[in-house]
Amino acid sequence: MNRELHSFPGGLRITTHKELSNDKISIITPLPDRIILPLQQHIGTPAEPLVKIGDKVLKGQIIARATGYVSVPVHATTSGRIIDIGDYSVPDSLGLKAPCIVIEPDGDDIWFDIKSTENFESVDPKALQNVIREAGIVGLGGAGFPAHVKLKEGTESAVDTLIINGVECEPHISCDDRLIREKPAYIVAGTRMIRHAVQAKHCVIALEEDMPEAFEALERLIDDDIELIKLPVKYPQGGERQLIKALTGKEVPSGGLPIHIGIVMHNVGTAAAAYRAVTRGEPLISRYVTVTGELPDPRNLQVLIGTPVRHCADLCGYQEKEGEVIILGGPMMGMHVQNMHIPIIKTTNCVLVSSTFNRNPEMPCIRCGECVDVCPAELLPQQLYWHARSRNYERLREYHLFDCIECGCCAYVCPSNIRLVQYYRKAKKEIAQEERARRGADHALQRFIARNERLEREMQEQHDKKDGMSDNIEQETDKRAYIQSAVERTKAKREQLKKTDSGTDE
Amino acid sequence: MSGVLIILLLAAGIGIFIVNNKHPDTRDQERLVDMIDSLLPQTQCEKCGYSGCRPYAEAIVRNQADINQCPPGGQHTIRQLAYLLGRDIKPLNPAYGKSGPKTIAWIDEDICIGCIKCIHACPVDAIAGALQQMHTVIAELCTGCELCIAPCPVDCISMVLTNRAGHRIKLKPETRSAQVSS
Amino acid sequence: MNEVVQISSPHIHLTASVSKVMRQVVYALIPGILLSVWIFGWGTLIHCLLAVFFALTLEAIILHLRKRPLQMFLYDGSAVVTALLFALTISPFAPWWLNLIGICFAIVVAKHMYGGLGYNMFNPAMAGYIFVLICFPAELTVWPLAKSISDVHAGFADTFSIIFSGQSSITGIDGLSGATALDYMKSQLSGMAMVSEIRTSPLFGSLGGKGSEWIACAWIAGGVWLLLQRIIKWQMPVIFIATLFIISLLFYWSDANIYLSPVFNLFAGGTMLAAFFIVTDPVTASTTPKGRLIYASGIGVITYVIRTWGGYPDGIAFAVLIMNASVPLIDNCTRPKAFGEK
Amino acid sequence: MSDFILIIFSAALVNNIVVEQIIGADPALAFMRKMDVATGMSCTMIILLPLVTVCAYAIDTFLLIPLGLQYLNLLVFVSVILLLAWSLKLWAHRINQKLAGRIIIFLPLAGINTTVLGTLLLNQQLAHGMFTSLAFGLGAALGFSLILLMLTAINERLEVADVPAPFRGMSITLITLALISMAFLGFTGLINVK
Repeated sequence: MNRELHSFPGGLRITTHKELSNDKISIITPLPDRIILPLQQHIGTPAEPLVKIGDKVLKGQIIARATGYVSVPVHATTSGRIIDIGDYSVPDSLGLKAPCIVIEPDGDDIWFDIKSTENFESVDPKALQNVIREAGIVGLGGAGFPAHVKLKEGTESAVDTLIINGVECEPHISCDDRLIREKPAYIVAGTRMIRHAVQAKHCVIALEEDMPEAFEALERLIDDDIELIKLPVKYPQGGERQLIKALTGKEVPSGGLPIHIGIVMHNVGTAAAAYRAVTRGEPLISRYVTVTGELPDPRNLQVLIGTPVRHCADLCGYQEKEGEVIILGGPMMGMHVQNMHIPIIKTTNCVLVSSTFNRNPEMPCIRCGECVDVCPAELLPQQLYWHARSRNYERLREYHLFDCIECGCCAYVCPSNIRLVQYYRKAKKEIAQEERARRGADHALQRFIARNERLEREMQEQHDKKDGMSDNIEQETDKRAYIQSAVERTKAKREQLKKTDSGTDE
Repeated sequence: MSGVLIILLLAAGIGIFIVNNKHPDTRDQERLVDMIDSLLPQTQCEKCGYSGCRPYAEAIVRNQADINQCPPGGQHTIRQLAYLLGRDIKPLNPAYGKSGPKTIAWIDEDICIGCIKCIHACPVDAIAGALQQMHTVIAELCTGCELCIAPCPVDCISMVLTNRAGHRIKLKPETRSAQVSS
Repeated sequence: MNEVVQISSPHIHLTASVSKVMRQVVYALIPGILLSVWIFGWGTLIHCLLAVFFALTLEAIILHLRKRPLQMFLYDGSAVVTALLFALTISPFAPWWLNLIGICFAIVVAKHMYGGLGYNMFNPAMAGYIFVLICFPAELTVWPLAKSISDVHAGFADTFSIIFSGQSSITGIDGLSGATALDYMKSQLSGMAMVSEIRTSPLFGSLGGKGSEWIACAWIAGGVWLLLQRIIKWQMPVIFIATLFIISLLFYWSDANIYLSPVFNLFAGGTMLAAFFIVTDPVTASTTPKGRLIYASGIGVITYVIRTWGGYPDGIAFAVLIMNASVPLIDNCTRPKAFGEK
Repeated sequence: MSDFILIIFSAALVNNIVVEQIIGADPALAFMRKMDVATGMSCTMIILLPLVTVCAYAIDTFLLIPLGLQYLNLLVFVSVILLLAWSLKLWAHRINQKLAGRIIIFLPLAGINTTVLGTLLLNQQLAHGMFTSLAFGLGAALGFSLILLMLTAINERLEVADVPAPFRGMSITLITLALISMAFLGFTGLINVK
């Protein structure tokens, strides 16, 4: 408990509004009418369906398997029948649709045959990683990076510190707070399990000062092996790089990963899920979600993954009103969603109903430099803004656009109301696109050169074989006749096609 | 007298200067062509009026072509070329075509007669097939140069939009026939 | 700005706005303006009102020509701040057309040709001031004498007629006006007089120019209020003042007879107005932390150089413009290391 | 020594070759499109100008004037610039590989611009000595580089500014140049070096 604390640069002190939801006991959400499970709820390649429409599935059964290394399987979250596999709206900032598996629950909620791993300490760390992967566990903090990848990195190089991140820095969200208060034992056991899986020397659980009850709950359970740290409230302390800086004083190198400085970080939710997966054999099928904002009864819910957002909001007395928006995630980084039929996925931590979103028009930037002072990544948000607007990608890279964590601090303080983060997102997307185009162009160039070489070679060969000329001419006439007849045939066919087309139209 | 001498000396000096400067200059030009070529989209579409991207780059260096003749690259390429060459940014010259979202060629396999004419036309060997067999465009390799459209005797090739991953967006039959007829 | 407003994170926002910032700057200027009126007569107030009127009219015309939303930009208050700063730098007895020309240059050339609020490279008020200073140097050197120096005072009507017709009912305008303290000091110094001799002139008070030293105090008060309101950052005024102080202290120590004392340097001319209201203008200042340091100290150095050896009595406006022009370069060279780049 | 420094300051700031003497304006406007071009050009000028000024001064005083050939000075100066630029181009890489890489491309360009010739002529008019010629050349080069770099950075910022259409591009750059020269007027009377 004598760890020297540091502070990360920039950051904000925002009113947290956590009192809206963090005092009430979480309730288990009743089964919805249908469960929509997107095949991609994580960063990486989407899973591949293993079931057909009409199949019966049981709770916890794998219905889509992982493809590739950076991917996790999807499990049925309740027992029922598959009624559709197709494109549905998913949490996506552009409102796009993505492939999903839809289950109609039968109401029995029967568990699939699951088996637990007793006494994890005797299990090989690698086997433990496999168990965690098969349970479909991803980072529950928000990004949704498959957990086993981080664990594997841990076994491949020496891990000095394992940090369990309980810092819920975003305003309004209290699901981790509630989870710790209600299930501290899961977290402590899960922490020990992950520590075993990565073979870490030190282990820290970090919380913020505004969750004293959670702190006490954990304090009662831990021994000397785990440090429990309370940090002053500051946004965005829950960011991976920021928390590492705050706890260890080390900075993750730009473009690098925490493991490069010997640190692995997991969310408390991930730790709890790992515990359940290992000791009980339960895959990741439910999570804590905060439903808060302008609702009659804001609170935390334990939600089956795939439950529509609307179902959760109804439980808290949500009534549709004009001028309100639904935000998935917190007010700083969450995304605005168009409709409420989208499902809660593994990375959804909060459903926020708000009418006080930023509606004011954008004024020109007055270069006040407030954004520079609050940027936790020590970037120059303003310069990035200018270069993003002039699409000067070279400069954007030079100014480290890709180190931006999109925390929204700059846009929050901007007196001109500029949606800075939106510009950065757009620029990042465009740069990625350009890089892809560049790669394509390089590839095309290679093929063009190869073809030219081939043509030259063929020309040379033809030159050498002047004797077989007469044969060639014959062949050529044959070919021409064939093409001519084929053209005739197609014309006739196309006429026919047109007729049938117009016939069906009528 | 001394004036004449000095002028002669200077003339000799400048003569040597000019003769010696020739070689580095061609090397510099070569490098500039490489730099321009690396900015072009490499579709090899010949829309600029030259037989490929590199010939166009050479023409720019020789000051025979302007920087706004590349429709596939569009405004973005023009901007980059302007930065590189220190010229003004100008709009795309409409005489060479319009720029739009990336499209790729798509062969209507019901109509294709397998004449391999398009295969010969494709600058990047992105069409697979053999004589009297169905042809198909390999979507990942197609640069959208449109060079295969003109040679097709049955007009079975059309340009279609691609999605983010570079795959064809499926169109409904009506729009498809509309595209074919246009 | 031209795109459709889209709902995007973050969804909450601090309640700061450009117009609020500008309003507070105007409030901070008020005590200084009132004190100027008390000491130098009604001229300052007349010029302030005139300048604000001209600035708003021009701003409206140009916004209309550029087809920009009139209301949004007219109420942002930046034109008012520019107008007040300009009016405070020119002589209270300056003719009205000088005011108009200066404001014209400030709003039209220095501000709107560059794209309006937020895009201007140069501080509009300073650009306007330099323009009229270079074109009409004679009109700007005549300042009214402070209340405690001369017995004759121009009333409201007299000042009004001086500004609008150039004539006054009071016989002998010379009895009313004279050179500013800095100007007088400069001309006397070039006449080989000693600083200590010159300081005996009734033009000088204990700190700076008589009368104007109290106005400088009012600027400090306004500036401190702005600092407390977190409208401006402390770094720039402090570094500017410190640079000017240290340089003048060094030269003062080397020869107190020909170099002005640091305190006089700080309280004479527009030093304090510049320190809190002009150097801190965010639009034209550097934005990187290190850049701000270079920017403010650069202004300090150039101000001292021009004041001491240059041909113009006060160099702040020139110094500000020169540093304004260097800001993009400074910003380019002082990019801080990003998180994790060290 | 103090003369040396004063002349550098005078040439760089008070009588800046771009904003006060106009002759440097054209090259400065030509090279301000890109930062790396501008820095390369600045490096080249800082190396080339003092060298050329001294050489031209020497040729002028020790060759042309004794021979009574002042009427040839323009021709000789141009040739001297070209020859120096060329030999520098050939020899630069032997002195410093890294620097040579930067300046080699710009040497021919630096050889044929008005700033260099203008500096030589100004220097001739002021009738400096050998040592002061070096200072003058260095000062002029520094002044040119300062304004060139300033303009380049400003140009980058103006590109994103909401400049009204009629003023976009070169016109706003010229207005900026005018404002800078207005600001530099503040230095008048600072140093009176003859």
